[in-house]
Amino acid sequence: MSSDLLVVENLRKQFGGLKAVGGDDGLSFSVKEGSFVGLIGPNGAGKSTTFNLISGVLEPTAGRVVLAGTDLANVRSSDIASLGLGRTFQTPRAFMSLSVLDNVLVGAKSSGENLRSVLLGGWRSSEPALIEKAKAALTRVGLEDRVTETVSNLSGGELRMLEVARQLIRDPKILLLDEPTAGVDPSLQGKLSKILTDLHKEGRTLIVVEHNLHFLFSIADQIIVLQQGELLSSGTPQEIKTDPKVVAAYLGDEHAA
Amino acid sequence: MTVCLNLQYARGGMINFGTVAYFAAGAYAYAIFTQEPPKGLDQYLFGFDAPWWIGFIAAGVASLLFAIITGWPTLRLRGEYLALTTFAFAEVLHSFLLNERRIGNGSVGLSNVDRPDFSAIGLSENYGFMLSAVLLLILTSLLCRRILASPYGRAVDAVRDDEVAAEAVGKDVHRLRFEIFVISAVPIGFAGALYAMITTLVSPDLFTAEVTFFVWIALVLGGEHTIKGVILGTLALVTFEEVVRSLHFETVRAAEIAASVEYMMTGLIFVMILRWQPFTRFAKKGATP
Amino acid sequence: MTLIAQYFVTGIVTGCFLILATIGFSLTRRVEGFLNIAHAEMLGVSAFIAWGLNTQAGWPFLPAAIVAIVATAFLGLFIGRLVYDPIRNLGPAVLLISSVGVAYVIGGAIDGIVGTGIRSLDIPLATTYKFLGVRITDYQMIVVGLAALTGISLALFLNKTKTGLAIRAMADNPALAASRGIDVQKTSRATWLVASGLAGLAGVMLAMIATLSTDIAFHQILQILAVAILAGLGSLYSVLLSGLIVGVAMDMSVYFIPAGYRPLIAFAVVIVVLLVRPEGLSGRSKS
Amino acid sequence: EEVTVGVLVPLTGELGEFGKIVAGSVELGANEINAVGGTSCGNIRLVVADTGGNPEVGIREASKMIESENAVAILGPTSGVMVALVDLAKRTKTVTMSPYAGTITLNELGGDYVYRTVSSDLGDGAASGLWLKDKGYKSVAFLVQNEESTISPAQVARTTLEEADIELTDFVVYNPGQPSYQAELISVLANEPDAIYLAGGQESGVTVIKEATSGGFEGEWLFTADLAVPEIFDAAGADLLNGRAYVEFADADNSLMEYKAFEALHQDKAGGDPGPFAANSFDMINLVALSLEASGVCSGEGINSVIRDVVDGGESVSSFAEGKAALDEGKDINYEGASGPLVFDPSGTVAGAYTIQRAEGGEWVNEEFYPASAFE
Amino acid sequence: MQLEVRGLKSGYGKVQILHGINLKVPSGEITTVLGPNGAGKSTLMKTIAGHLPMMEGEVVHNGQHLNGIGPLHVCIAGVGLVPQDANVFSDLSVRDNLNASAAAFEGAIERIAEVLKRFPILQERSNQLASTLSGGERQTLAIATALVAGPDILLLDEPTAGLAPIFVDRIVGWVEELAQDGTGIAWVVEQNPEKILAISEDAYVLDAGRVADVLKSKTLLEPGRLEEVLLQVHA
Ligand SMILES: Nc1ncnc2c1ncn2[C@@H]1O[C@H](COP(=O)(O)OP(=O)(O)OP(=O)(O)O)[C@@H](O)[C@H]1O
Ligand SMILES: Nc1ncnc2c1ncn2[C@@H]1O[C@H](COP(=O)(O)OP(=O)(O)OP(=O)(O)O)[C@@H](O)[C@H]1O
Ligand SMILES: [Mg+2]
Ligand SMILES: [Mg+2]
Repeated sequence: MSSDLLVVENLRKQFGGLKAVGGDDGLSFSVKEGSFVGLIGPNGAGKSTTFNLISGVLEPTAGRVVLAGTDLANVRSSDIASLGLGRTFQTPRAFMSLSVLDNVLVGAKSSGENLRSVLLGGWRSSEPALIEKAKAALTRVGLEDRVTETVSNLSGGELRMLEVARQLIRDPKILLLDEPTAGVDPSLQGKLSKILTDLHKEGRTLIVVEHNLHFLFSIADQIIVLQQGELLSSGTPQEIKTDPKVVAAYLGDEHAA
Repeated sequence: MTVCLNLQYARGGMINFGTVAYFAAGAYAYAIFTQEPPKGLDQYLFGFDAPWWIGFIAAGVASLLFAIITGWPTLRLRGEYLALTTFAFAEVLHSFLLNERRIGNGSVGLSNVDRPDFSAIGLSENYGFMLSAVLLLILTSLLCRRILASPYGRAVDAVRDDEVAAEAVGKDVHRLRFEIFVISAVPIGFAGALYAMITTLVSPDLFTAEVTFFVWIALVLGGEHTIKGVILGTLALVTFEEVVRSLHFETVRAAEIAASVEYMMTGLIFVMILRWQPFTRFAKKGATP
Repeated sequence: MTLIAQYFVTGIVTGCFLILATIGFSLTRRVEGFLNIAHAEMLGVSAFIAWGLNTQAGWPFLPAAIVAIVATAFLGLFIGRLVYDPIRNLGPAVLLISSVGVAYVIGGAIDGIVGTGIRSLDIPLATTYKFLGVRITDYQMIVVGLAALTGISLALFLNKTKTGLAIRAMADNPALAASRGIDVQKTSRATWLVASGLAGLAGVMLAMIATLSTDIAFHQILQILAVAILAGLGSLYSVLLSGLIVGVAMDMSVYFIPAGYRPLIAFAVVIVVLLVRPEGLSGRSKS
Repeated sequence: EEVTVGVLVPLTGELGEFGKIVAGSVELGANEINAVGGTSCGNIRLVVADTGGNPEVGIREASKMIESENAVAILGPTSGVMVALVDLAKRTKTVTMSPYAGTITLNELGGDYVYRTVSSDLGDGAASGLWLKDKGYKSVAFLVQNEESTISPAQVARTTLEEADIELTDFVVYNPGQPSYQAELISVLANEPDAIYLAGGQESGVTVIKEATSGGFEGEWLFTADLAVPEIFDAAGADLLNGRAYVEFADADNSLMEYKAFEALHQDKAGGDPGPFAANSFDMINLVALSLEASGVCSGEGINSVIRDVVDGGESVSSFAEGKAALDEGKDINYEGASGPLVFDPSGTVAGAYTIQRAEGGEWVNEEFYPASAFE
Repeated sequence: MQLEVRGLKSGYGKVQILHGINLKVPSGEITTVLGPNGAGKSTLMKTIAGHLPMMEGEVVHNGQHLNGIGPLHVCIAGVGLVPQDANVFSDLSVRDNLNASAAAFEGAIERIAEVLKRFPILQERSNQLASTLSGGERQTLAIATALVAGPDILLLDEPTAGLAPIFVDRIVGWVEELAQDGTGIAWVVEQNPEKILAISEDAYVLDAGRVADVLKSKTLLEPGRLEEVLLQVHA
């Protein structure tokens, strides 16, 4: 039986008086290694904020996050990323002055990133392999035709896929995706769902925030529902679909079936 | 004129965070190290009378140290705030050098700064300095090139574009920014030393915010992104200044009018160049991506 | 003790002058998105117009001041449309350097027209009042009063009027503003008028308290920058606070260390504050 | 045939007013010289450039005058620029001369190729100190602009006062270019000194005078040379100064014949009284012309080799025309300048005389004259 | 009354993206625009709204030509746009966002009140800066700011992206009401296409800057039909 890879304990985040995550008692849940978790909830429920807390972009007001046995308190977000955590953002974030390919390459850990090897030129030998890898990642998300373009030429959906590609090249142990299908067309959604299930099969842990439930319910094996920062429900997709609390707060009537 | 032209040239080659402070730090370090020990009316405390090359190294080290001192606390700042805070540091340094007479002799500055003897290698002074300036420029551009064209440069660009996203893929934003900050200060320090040699004088008056403006202007005139553009911009700026100044006046009244007209012309031409951006276009045309 | 109180009060006055000088600068930064170095020269323009009308044409101070402010406002508008509008999409760095060019042009023009030398307005010497042993002159009180008035009315203007709201919306997202029925051009014009008018006001104050030389206006740009950075670029309400902080810190410092270090203090304060609050006093981050 | 002399002065910026006087005076001298047929090297051609008081610009302009215009001498730099030019002058063997650069740095660096027709700032300081002492003030406050040319004399004056046991209530060094100097004045006013010694530029000076007066200062003033201009009465208001203000500056001995002659010439050709340093400037161009004439070599080197001789030993002459005539006859000459006898010490500096003037009826009138001998 | 686009060509700088688009947005109807990523849907919306210059073609609303009159006048002519991104004033509070957007229009006060009533979340957050809203809250605000102007024609560029199903329902319901009141609506859709297709008349399928197909929306609701159309386009 696999163990808990990510543990969130009594996590709370307040903005001024607003309790965005954790309400009064704090939010707690855990994610097993190799599982595929969907994180859903009404708008403003605190899903993105939870991601930001886990990945170290925001500091929690209280509570803690433990990743693979490491307490992430006071660990910088770049170090958390180095521990094997990958994430995308709800509003896509691209490096605007770089080309599509370079945007993906930034995700890779290149040996040419310390000054010594830059000055000695030692990094050059490993670069071609990385470029191949980056191109493969771009092909996987359907951007193979746009490798050399500057990212400011990409449309909204394309940017989102670019961000996924940047994570793919990093081989993260656990990947957090914030609304990966928003603005992505149905055919690409199919690609995406394939990518995600593949990643899952490779044994990676995934947490996905989505409002596109057709998409999510068909691939996730566990769903966590947040409402106003607190855990409303959790269970398999089937259980969630029929949970009256979830239906009332989130799904609306028509999904109840 | 050639000397000064090339000096500016070298100066313009320093991209990124080029501010007068590191320039001054270099110049002062050079002067202090090569200066004779204080005597008579001098109010400075140090003077090591070292040969010029020690002074030169000291200049690099000094600007490096100053960059470390200023870079460390400003790491948290971004964009304009960072630029303006280094600017603030430059002002502080300026005011400090002006008031603290024990280091650089206050507003008088250190004069009669040592210069290397080029006649030993059979060069006239002007050509000697010109050559050194060009050499420094070439070395610096090569270094910049090498750094910027590597994955390191890619990471630096990424950090500049979006820090949060760069951190999310494991880039140590602090380290990268700090390193690039410090590295880019060193050539500026060297240029400062060179400058001190050429003018044989360092004084707070030489290192005012105007120098920083000058660098910015050169950067923008040439378009910020290519090293080539920067060099072109600087050259254009210097040439332009020289052209405006090359007119000579034989009566006082004419010179007087010219002085104010010159300012206006300079201003007008900036505005016009920026509006139509000829250098950027030229640099882009020639630049290999 | 009174001595310290005196330094404090003088610091407040200095701060209020800085507020007047900076607030228009910050407004331009906020709406037009760049650091307008020529702002300081606009102070000079207004100061010299006031001086010219007052001493050369013999007008009384008040009408001279009003004409100077209005004229400066329109000059600012004119420059804004002529110089900055066409290059707006080239980015803030280009605009900034263009403004240096504009500063040169204005500075050169003032130099050429007015010439070197010292000027001061034909107004009575300041009268000093004493409260609890602390001196303050009537002119200083005017500066403080105007700074307060400007702060309040600008706040009201920006928050309560349609134009004010339009200015803020446009500062934020000009493309969207246009699609929401905001006349971007008109708003931009209003901004230039207001910002330059504020420069004009500060210039008149400058003429009132200082002795004018052609470069005194440009000397102010460093302190304007200090105050603006400290406030958090483009934020307006914090300018009030940051002007006071810089002013008081500078003047109080004279009590403890040699006066020559005053400019150093201004920037030292900036550095210290920024280290604690990287986005300036307003703490608003701009991504 | 012409010989080129560079005039490098501030025409803009704080010292612009003085730069114009200097340049005007040099121009006047050059016209006089050319009117009598010029030097043996030909007529004098002037090239004028503005430094704005900035040493870097100074260096650039000077290099250009020397390299592309073949100037044999550069006249008129202010202190900071002068210091910056020392090395260039010596390297390129070009005589550099200033009529007002009192900076003490030149006391060490000057001499070969570097001269001035004005005495060092230290003399100003000594004269001011002497005056403050003689006037019998019990307490004096110093307000000094943050520049070498104001600080070093102030320090000399301060020493004099300390030796005379006069209370020094404050010694404030301030930065110019501020709208107001209230902060700097607080402690000065609180101490209520008998007099304020104000060594500052015009713009800061006027503001300080007004603010101190409105702040309740009732003592007297001693200013330094920058404020020795008539405009000060307009700008600051004559009633604030009349009977209370004094100014000290290095001055030509205007009882001298030579000065009177210059004054008359100035009245005649330029109109109006000569301003501060006008005589010293007039002397510079004459010295250059006479040296060219005396050495017969049309270069900076030529000037440098004889410049000390033309002011020392030989027939006294007080104009270029006289000197030229004497030289033609093969005599040695001793140029007695409009600003004084002009004898260069080893650092290329002349010993100076100083005047104290008093504000009265909206004018500066003579109060006291300290000849060079007063400081032996 | 309707908006009509004829032979529209446009793009960014010299790069042409749209190669002759014909489109009708009749009043009182919902017209859907679909297509793969990068097909030019947003470009089309931006061009109609006056943010991008037209290279060729014309846009006519109510007999008035909107070519080249700029975004402000397009807005005044009664065509409102909710852009795909950067669609709120992020430094302004929710309330100021609404006020600024309403300033130029009559009857805006009442519409603001109505919007706030429909979406109490905006009322709750009225003093919060728009930049700190959650994704869905921001999207709600964006639609609200376009509506307070009371436009005749509303261009919605993926307005429900990132919205919870329950919010989507509410917005769909609201837009349907608007249509019934006579507003013409062009809706660029990707997520939840079923909900919108169910209430819309025509569906335009865009591909590579061209209209690949115009269909009755209802036909796309047949299972698998939508994927089929889009995949066809992709091939
Ligand atoms: N910086 C901030 N300041 C104040 N409030 C904030 C800030 N960031 C987020 N919030 C508030 O916290 C709440 C949770 O936001 P969050 O972005 O986590 O929601 P979400 O679950 O991701 O919603 P959505 O599905 O709409 O993206 C929201 O109500 C939002 O307004
Ligand atoms: N600013 C720009 N400059 C140049 N090209 C651009 C720009 N914006 C978009 N493009 C290009 O125009 C094409 C159409 O983009 P558009 O944003 O209209 O697509 P879209 O259909 O809205 O896609 P999505 O569903 O992803 O939002 C794309 O190929 C894109 O790369
Ligand atoms: Mg979210
Ligand atoms: Mg789009």
